[in-house]
Amino acid sequence: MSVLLSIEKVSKSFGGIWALRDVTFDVHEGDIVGLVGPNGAGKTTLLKICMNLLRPSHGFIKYKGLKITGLSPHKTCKLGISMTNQIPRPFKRMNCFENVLVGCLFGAGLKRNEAEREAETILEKVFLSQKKYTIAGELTVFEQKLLDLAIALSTAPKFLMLDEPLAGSTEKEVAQLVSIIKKLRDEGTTILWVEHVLSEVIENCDQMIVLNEGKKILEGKPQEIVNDTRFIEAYVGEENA
Amino acid sequence: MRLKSKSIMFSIVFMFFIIVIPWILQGYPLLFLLQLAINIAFAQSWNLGFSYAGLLSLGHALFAGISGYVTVVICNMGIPIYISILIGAFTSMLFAVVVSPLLMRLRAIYFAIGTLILCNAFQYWFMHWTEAGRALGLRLRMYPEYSLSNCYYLAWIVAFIATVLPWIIVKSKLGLAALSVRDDVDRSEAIGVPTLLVKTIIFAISAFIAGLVGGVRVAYLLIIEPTLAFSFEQSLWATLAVVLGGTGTLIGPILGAAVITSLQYALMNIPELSMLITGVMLILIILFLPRGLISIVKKILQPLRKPNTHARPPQRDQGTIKVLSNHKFPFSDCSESAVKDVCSFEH
Amino acid sequence: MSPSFLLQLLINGILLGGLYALLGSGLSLCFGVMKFFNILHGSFTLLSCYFIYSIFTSTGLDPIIASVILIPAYFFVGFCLRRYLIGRLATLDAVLIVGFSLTTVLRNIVLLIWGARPRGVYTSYSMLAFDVLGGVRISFIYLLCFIISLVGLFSLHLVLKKTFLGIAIRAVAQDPEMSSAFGVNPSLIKDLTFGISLSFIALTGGLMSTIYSFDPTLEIVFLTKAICVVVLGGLGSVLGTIVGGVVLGLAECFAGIAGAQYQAFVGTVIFLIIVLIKPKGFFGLYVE
Amino acid sequence: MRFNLSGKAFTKVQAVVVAIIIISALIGGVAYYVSRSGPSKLAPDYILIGATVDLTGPNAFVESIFLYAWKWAVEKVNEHGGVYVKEYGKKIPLKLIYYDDASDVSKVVSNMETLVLKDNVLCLLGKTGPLAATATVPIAEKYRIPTFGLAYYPDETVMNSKYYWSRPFESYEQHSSVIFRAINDLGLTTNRKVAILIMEDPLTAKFFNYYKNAAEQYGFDVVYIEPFTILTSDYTVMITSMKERSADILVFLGIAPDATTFWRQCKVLNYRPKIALIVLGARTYGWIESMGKDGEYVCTLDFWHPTYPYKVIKYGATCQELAEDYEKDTGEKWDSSLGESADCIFIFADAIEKAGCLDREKVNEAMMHIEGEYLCGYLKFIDRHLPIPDVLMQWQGGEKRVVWAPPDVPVPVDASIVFPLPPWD
Repeated sequence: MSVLLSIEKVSKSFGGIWALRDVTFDVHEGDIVGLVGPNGAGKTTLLKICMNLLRPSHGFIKYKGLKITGLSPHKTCKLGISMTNQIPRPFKRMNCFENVLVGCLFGAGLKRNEAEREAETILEKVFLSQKKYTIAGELTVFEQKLLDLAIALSTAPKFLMLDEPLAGSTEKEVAQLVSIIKKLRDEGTTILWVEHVLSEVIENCDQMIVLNEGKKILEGKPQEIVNDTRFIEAYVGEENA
Repeated sequence: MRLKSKSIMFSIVFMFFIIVIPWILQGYPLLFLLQLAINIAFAQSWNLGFSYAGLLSLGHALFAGISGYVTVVICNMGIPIYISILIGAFTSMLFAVVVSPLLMRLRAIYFAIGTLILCNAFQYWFMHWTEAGRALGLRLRMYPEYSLSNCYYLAWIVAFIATVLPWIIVKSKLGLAALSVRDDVDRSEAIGVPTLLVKTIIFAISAFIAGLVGGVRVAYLLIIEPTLAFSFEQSLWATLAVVLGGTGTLIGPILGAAVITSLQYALMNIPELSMLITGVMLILIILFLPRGLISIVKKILQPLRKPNTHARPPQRDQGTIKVLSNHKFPFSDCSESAVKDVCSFEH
Repeated sequence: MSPSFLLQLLINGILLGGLYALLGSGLSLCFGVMKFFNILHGSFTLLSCYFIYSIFTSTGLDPIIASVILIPAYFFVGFCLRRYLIGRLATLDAVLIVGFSLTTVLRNIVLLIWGARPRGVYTSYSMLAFDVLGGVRISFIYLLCFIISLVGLFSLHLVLKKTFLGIAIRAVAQDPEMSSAFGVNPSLIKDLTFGISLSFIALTGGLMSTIYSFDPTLEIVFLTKAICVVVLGGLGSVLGTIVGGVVLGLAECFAGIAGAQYQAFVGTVIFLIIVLIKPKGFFGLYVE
Repeated sequence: MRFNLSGKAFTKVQAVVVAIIIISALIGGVAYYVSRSGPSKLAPDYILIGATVDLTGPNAFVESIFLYAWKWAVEKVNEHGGVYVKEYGKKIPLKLIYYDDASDVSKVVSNMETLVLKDNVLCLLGKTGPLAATATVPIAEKYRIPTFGLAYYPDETVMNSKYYWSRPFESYEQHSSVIFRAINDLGLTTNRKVAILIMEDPLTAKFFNYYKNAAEQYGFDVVYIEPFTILTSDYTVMITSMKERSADILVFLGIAPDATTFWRQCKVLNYRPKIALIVLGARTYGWIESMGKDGEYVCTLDFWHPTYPYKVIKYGATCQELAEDYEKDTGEKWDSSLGESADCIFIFADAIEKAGCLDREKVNEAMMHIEGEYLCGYLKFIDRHLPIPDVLMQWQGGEKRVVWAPPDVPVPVDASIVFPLPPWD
């Protein structure tokens, strides 16, 4: 499979503290790549850099062989890159349908009536059709999470970054989310999945990357990594995966 | 659907009255309505920027002022007043586009302070600009169409434009994008909305309407001078009208402007206390009616409306002010939104 | 342009800057901790001037002592104002509008009580001046105000850095939600901060009343000067406020060389440049 | 338009309370309007005089004094039954209607239009400040209503307006020479160096010329002349320059906060002119209050003093009485704008009586032929202008005293001029 996105020696410092140091890896088309690591490992920072919401101190990102670092986020989005947020960030004073419609119109660049149809499809995909006209701020936290995912999907992404989608969800909700993610993979979306809860990632991803203190410490098939001592070290006292 | 047709009917009846009034009444009532129209239009202009793109501008008078000066200069060259006002408004719009790249870097309260200071700087500049008449400003020639009823019609046309233009925008793709920008700039940027462009366009349209207001005001006052043109209080009265009426709606600013204008006229006869009473009343209204006067209207209209879930989405804004007396978190921070706005400040 | 003349300007600028720094400190604190643009700043400063005036004319109490007495009262007023009025408003625009309405109310109260006549406080030392080296002269009252300002600002700095309250204030400034998790009540801390901010206003008003003659229109001047200082120095930093104040003071004094008519404007110009180029000022927030 | 119905942030009681407040305000306004409109054609109860006053804005101090004097004068006229109007064959009392404008031009205009359109006043009392003059002239012209402006503004369109009487009392052109004439009367040949500081204001350029011309005309030498902005905080550069050029006579034109800061810095920098004229800034008793003994011996330019011997015999008004009443009613010291403000009403009353009817055009015509003794002196319109006596006043012993008056003016000079000023402390 061809390389869709490659991260080339990306470093990022915040006022002298290195959040990321020389991180390099590739994401292959059609894969689900799991990105794991303890708190403060720099996972979210990396996603923001991929989205061009942050500018790396060194290094760059290549997408389909082209350097995209330095583009504005909305142009990045139009290339087919999209992300969800750890804390859901829907547009709180708009209703669900409008929330998704914005992305369909601008991110995916659809015509008005096409966009409306697409928005409905997406809402259905994330089980929010019933809440079409509910104001986003009035949804439950989990519904907001779903909506956040829907917004990310509305831009018709080829490469989707999920920032801890499962954090704080009940088992039933986890199952619901995982089913959506699987469906997306089947549709051919490449996914970079940042997660704290390891079990689901290990079960579902094709490739796994471990970050610790801003550095990539491991890369490989999930089963190999789980047994690696360095991985266990990084997670000691953190998680009993 | 029924309510929609009702409000259209209501609007038509309202417009009919507005057109007919000068044939029946003369003098003072016209003066009041003229002032009302100007206030409505200015409030709508500010509302467009604030409620639909989150631009809390405290220097909105700047655009009315610039347009006012341009209108005077153009009209004094012998060009009809109507064209002068349009040229003035377009100049304001252009100016808004020019300053946008600088101002749009600032967010929330920083944007507010930035606009405020820009407006102040212009006031100072015009105070010392000899060609602009320094502190004395410029006088408009007595143009042939000048009469109270003509000014009245002009003001209402502008008020009409100021109400319809946001209405059209909100229904459009641009409006949707602007709303998303208002709610979360970074997120909307991340899903493909060119936020800078959207903000600039909304700001420019808002400036255009403010420009029309400035033009009409000078057409009626016949004079423009720096303290009037770039007055901080003017900007704040617009804010006041919108917040009082209810943000994010089209009726809100109209209600707010109506209340403020009536207050001004009703309290005219106790000049020593008028401002004091106005101030106290405004505080009370905001405390007890945090969603603005629009919530009273809604309350009154409630029995008229049948629940229908299949219609279009409800009015998208709930009004923004909440009293947090029964907030669910005991330690909660009361100006969370403000904190977030500031914390997400851009370099 | 002799060296002593330049030195004179320098000294005047720095002394003036101390006063400006004190004027800005209250606003800076408000902004840094509460992210709250206190539009009432000017009104309260002016009100303080008037209170000092009344105390001085009725009892003959020294204005600076009077302003120290006024501090607890202002603290209490600020605490209550934040707790029962401003703290109850959720959004920026509501706070702004209530602030504006209160400004109007306060201005009219001043007009009703004291009228519109310019007032002033004359003390035995308000016109004292003495020579220092090379023919440079220093005004006693400016020097006194400068020292009091520095003492005030330094104690604010100490409170913020050393005491539990200060740490709590900084924590709230940084992250209100997180601080509540550590047992700090952000709402209470903000009420206290507003009280402290108003205490500084009381002190500023006291010093201002001995230097300027004042009338009800001066509130907007106080407010714009304070905004200038705060934005020059960076919102919410004590050191920044001092730097902002001194820069403004020096700029105003030295602008006189170019022409007296530029003096009042130079602050706005610097301000505009700073806002547009480096919107966080010379120094950032407490958090940084 | 759709209405969202999720409003639940307020209770019915609150809604009702607010609704009642608003509705009562609206009804009150309308009711007032209805009750006021439609003045009867036959012998009105009052002759209405309208005024727009700044009670809450930057000019509140000056204009509240105007207002007091107007009210006082109206009362004086009404004590004598009012103004005799020939048309109705009886005396009709005056009534003053005034609105607050906070010096906001749009409010000035709307107040004036309201006064004309709603209250149907016979004549208008204008505003202070040149700006207000330019805003009021179009209204005076449009409604052909006699308007007595209190703004001194020597502009063609303002001066030549048929209906707007622009501050007829004062002429800074004429008064700017007072200080120089007073010094010349001392018979000195030295001390000819003049420094002039004038605040930035629409009239700055004109004032520059007046003072410069006056100085040159009376044989003085202007060594330093500089404009400054209102609320300048540091005058070191200016004071140092004046010191270097050893200016003997200082003319400072600025508002009170500026004047106090300036004078204080003069002391700090040890600059003591031989004589100082502080226009505007040192006018009020606030000057002595904030400057104490250091404010002594500063000269001011005023045009009225309670010791003036003039009176309006017809209505039994004297200068002494006006000042005393003012001090009694407000608890403030007298102010020199009382005299001319009260005169506005007396002049209007006389013009109405001369016209013999309540017709704006005729009253305006009659204004032209006003002549007689008023509180400010013996006044007569010459070229739309009422010259009043020039006097020079100086602060002495905490009081403002007349120290110089032209020989032909019967104003009592009750103190001699202190010249040169004693050194600081």
